[in-house]
Amino acid sequence: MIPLEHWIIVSSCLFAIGVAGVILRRNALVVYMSLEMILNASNLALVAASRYNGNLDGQVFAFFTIAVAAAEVAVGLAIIVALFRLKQTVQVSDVTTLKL
Amino acid sequence: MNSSNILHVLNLLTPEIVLCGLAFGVLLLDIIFFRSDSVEHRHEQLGCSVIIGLVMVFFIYALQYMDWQNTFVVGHGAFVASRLNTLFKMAVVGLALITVVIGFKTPYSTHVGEYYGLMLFSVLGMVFLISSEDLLMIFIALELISLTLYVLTAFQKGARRSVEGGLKYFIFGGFSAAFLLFGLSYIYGATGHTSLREIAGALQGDQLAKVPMKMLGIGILFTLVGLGFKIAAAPFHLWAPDAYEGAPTPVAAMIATGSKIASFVALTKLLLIGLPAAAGSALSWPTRWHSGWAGTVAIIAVLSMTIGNFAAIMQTNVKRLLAYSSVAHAGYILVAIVAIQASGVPAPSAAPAIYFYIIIYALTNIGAFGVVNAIGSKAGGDDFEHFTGMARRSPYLSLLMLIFMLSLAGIPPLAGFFGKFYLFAAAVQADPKNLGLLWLVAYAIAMSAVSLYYYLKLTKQMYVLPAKDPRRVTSNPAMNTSLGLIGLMVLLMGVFPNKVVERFENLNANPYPIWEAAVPPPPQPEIPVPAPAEKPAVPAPAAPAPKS
Amino acid sequence: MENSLFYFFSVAMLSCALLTITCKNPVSSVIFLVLAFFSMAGLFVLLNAFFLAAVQVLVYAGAIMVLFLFVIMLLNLPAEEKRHRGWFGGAASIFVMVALMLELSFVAHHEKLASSPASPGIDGTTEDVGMVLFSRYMLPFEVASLLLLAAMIGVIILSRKEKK
Amino acid sequence: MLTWTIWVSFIGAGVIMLMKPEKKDLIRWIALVVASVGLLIGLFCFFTYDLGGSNYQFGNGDGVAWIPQFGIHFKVGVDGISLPLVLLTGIIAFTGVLYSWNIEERLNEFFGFFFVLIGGVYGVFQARDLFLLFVFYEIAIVPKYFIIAIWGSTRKEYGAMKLVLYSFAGSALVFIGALALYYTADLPGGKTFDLDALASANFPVSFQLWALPLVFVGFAVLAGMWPFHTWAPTGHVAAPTAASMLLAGVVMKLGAYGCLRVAIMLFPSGMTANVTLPLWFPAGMSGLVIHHFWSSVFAIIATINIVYGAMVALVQRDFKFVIGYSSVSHMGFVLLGLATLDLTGLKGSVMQMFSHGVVAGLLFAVVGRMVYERTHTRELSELGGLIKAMPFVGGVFIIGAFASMGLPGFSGFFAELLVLIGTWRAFPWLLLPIGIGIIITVAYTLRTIHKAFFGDRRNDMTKWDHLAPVTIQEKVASLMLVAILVIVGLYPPILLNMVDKSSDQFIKHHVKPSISGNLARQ
Repeated sequence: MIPLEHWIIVSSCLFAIGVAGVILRRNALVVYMSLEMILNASNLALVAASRYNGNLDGQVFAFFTIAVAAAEVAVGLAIIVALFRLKQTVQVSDVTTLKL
Repeated sequence: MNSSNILHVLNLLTPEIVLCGLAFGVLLLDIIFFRSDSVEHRHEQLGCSVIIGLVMVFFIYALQYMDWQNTFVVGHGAFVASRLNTLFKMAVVGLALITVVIGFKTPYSTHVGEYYGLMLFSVLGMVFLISSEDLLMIFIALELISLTLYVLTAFQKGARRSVEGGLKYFIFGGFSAAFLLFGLSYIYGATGHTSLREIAGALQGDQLAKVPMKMLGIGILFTLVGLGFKIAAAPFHLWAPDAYEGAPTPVAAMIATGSKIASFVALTKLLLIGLPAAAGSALSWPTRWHSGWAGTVAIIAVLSMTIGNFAAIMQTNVKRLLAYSSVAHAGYILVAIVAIQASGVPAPSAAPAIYFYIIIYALTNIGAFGVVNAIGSKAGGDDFEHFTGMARRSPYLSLLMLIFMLSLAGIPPLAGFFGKFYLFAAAVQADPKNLGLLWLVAYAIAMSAVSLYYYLKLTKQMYVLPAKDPRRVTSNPAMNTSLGLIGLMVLLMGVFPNKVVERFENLNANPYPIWEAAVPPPPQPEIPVPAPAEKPAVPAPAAPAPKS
Repeated sequence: MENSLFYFFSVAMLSCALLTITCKNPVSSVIFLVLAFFSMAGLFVLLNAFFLAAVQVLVYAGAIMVLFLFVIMLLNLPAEEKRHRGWFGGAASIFVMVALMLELSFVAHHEKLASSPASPGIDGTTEDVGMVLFSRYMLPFEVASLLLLAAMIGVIILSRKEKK
Repeated sequence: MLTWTIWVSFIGAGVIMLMKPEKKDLIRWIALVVASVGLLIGLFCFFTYDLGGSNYQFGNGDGVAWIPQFGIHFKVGVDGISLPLVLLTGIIAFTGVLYSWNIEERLNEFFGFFFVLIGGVYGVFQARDLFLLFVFYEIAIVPKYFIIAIWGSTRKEYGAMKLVLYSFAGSALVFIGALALYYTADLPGGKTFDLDALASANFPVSFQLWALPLVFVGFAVLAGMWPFHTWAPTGHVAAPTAASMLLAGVVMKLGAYGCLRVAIMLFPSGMTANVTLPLWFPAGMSGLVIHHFWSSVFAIIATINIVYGAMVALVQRDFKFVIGYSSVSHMGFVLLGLATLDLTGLKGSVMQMFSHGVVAGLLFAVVGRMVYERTHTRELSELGGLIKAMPFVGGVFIIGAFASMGLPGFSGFFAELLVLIGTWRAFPWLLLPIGIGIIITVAYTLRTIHKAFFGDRRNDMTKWDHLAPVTIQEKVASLMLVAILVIVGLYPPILLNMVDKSSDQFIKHHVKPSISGNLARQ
């Protein structure tokens, strides 16, 4: 049997990779993908915890997360499309009208 | 769930259902009847219907508020109907109403129906967030608010600022949501529950030993980061100035007020109901500092007050100024959140003080945004230079802005002063014998002395400098009236705060019976939980080192 | 068998994730992410979450990633991305990644976490998940539908071309 | 009834603010009526104060519950210490309106802010609840900014902002102290902000030792205490005449009054307790014990105020700066009197507050209104010979300057004498530097009179030939202030009787019981 610890470690590694992606990449699309990775890391932790806690709450939570992630990605991509129409770029660092 | 049960749940949810129907109605009305009208016309007609609908919802909430003596719990805390929650929902709906009024004559887009529809969906999200005591529901409601606000921020598709503000808001918001979710998954992993009361139960007494505290600590930390983004606390505030500046002003007002109220209520509930056992202590560093969320929140509070106030000094755009000032105000509120559980037992005034302050804060800010919208749309922008000499061009709006700024700075007799006094008094009250939190309160008071500088800088533009453009600036009567009412309320709540305070203290302290699964009060409750409405009955002991 | 599958899927998922964030071409990033999500579905199966595994493949790998590909194609993005961050950004992100991994793994390792699934083991079949979903989580389910609707409206508004 | 001074001012401010700025004369007359109502009520109460009666009069007994959750009451009343200051506020408000008769620009806003400030000041002097006092104190802060920044001169925005930020920072210190003492006070009647109840709380000495300087310094910032005095000269110089009169005449007294009414009344032991400084000494000695630590510290600082203010005033080139620094110097006497914790010193301090309020009002009026508005310069080197062109102004200024020097026959003499006697009893070693300070005061006063009004014969006197004549409003106001100076100077008991009574009560009830040492000898 695989102990819960291993699942959590895998999930945290995926989380760390996602966070690194958000910091590293300037392409908004890849940033989104990294965000998806973080959400998936949480899903994995939820489902594993659900199995080891003996209730289904975590799985249902993960199910909702997937739904939310889908909605979020759609909105994010729409914003990118709108931005691209204006500026012909998807680089986060090109968003310079506003000061950071 | 039997049928009478479902009917009762529907009864509880009436205002939310009406609100939902209103959103659909606005969308359909626009598509079916007004498609061919001019934008202004559609804006007026739909705006009026939204206002009427929101007033209706407001009154349903008011009826519920007067009617209820009990707290009803639906679905293990997914929806908790209590008087306190209803009060906040009234506040949120009222703020939405004002938002619609202040944006009334300034259409930002040709998609009028969708504009109002999304706004109403956002309000729905806030309403559900306020009444949720369940991690899952908190997450979904937060996302509903965020997604609609991302879209609304980028709603002026032709304007670069708007879309870029939207993108920045989205990326930071998405990142924060991911953090929040990761934190929630750890909290669930550590305790095995999603309902806040069940989590609190899992952390009580001898149960505590079974909980992996380090994992819980990580979960709480990441959750705080996620919610910190939502309430724009430093260092998670970077999106706020851009989103405020880029978004259409009514949307910025909504981000700054309604969504703030809802997020603060959620944060307070999460920490107060779900995790009081993991509070630790932030008293008199370093001797009485125990690790727990109290210490983390204290650090976030200090950072927010410092960064918010000092960055605000440098701003030359009114909306950015308001954004940084809201960062600072989040810091003040967090001071009281630290105090909630500072010495192991709940400070009696802390939660009411937080509630009072966020209401005051939201009211003042929506007023300020209203003035910014009224002046900005006529003067051509919302930089400081557009406000120069406004006292001559528009004495009424300038006077209101003066009131709002001084209230934010905490000058009596305006509401902001008493709000701050209440917050800080509550924080000191957490450990009255040793004045353990006085260090934090003293810092907050010092920072609020700094804040007067930039609020006065803005009013200087309006009152002291001469106008370059002598033409008068006027706004429509509806806007004038509603802004005037807000100004009056800010004044009255500062001069006579006792009634409001009394109400909050009662709502917070009086343990209304809680009825699981929503049964009408007289018959037997299914699972009566012996806890008071807003805090656990048994003061949980301070947790030993919940996180590394 | 179970152990080796776990390690296989985990390693596959993590390496695909790493490749996703390091690839210069967004299209290959998407492909690697799809692979990562497939491995994730495998992990879900190992956790007896059959329904979720299916949803993961259908929604994530099927819908969301296609949406990504679609947008990339629509915008006709260039393959090469300018690296504005330079070595400092790279070092910072690697540092953050390693620190997070170590910290979180350290915490997980030092907790006395369950070594085997709770008994009776629960199965995430469609029926079981459905039962919980439509009783206890009824209301969140309804709110989620509102969320999807709102997102849909927003997406239509934002991405459609305006008539001038 | 005295409370009406507050309400009339606030209502007046609202009414004037809402009027059309074009109706200038109407606004002026309404402002004069509002100010004179305050003055008349003050005068009436002043002359009907019952010397044999209870200490606090014209109040509302135990007050009305305002925010009962925090034990906050609307509790007002005046004793023989605050009543003269209420009267002083009325006098300065009334003459301030008269001296502002020539303001043309945004008149409604000017008097609006002016009366908000006045109302706040009245409130502070009458409040008997710490929270209420603090509220009024802060209400008085913000209008100053606008009055100075809009209608002022010479670096007005800088001066205004500096003034407001200093006062606000001071009030922040008070705020911290107030919260701390509120929760530390262990009273049988529960938590309260009632000053009389708090005064009986017997705070632990260790608490008093750090809370006292917090609150005292917080208030003393507004009293111009060195080294936090720098707002005062710049603020006074930048302010329009009525505002500098108010600032020097009344607002600085707010700070001193706060020190007395809050800091000393609540924390007397903090003033007198001994402090052991942990200095390094040869074996056998634990540290340096300083008796009456904070009392001595504040007395020394007050002496610095007196000497430093006078020295800086001596070298100023700007007429208004001279008066500004002389205010700092004279406020030193007020603080010194407070720091002695001696009955005579306390009486002198209160007398000095009143007397300096009138004197400073008069001098700023002469410099800001009567001289500067006509000559458009304040450089002492460019003035000179004004006595010929404006004999009335010169005469008034000379009388005011003599009063400020402390010549017998004027109110300042008696006040400073009392402070000096108090100091002789408490800190005799301070008399030498104070004596030097008084000599410098004489020097700079004479120098200023000479340079501005007599001056160098070589100067071209003809440039003053076409100055506008002194208006009737200016004459009335100046004569009124001069009359007060002389009356109080020739017949001090008119003021001293009530001051004496209440100071005696103050020492007896608040200071003496908690003093172990022998500082308070009466």
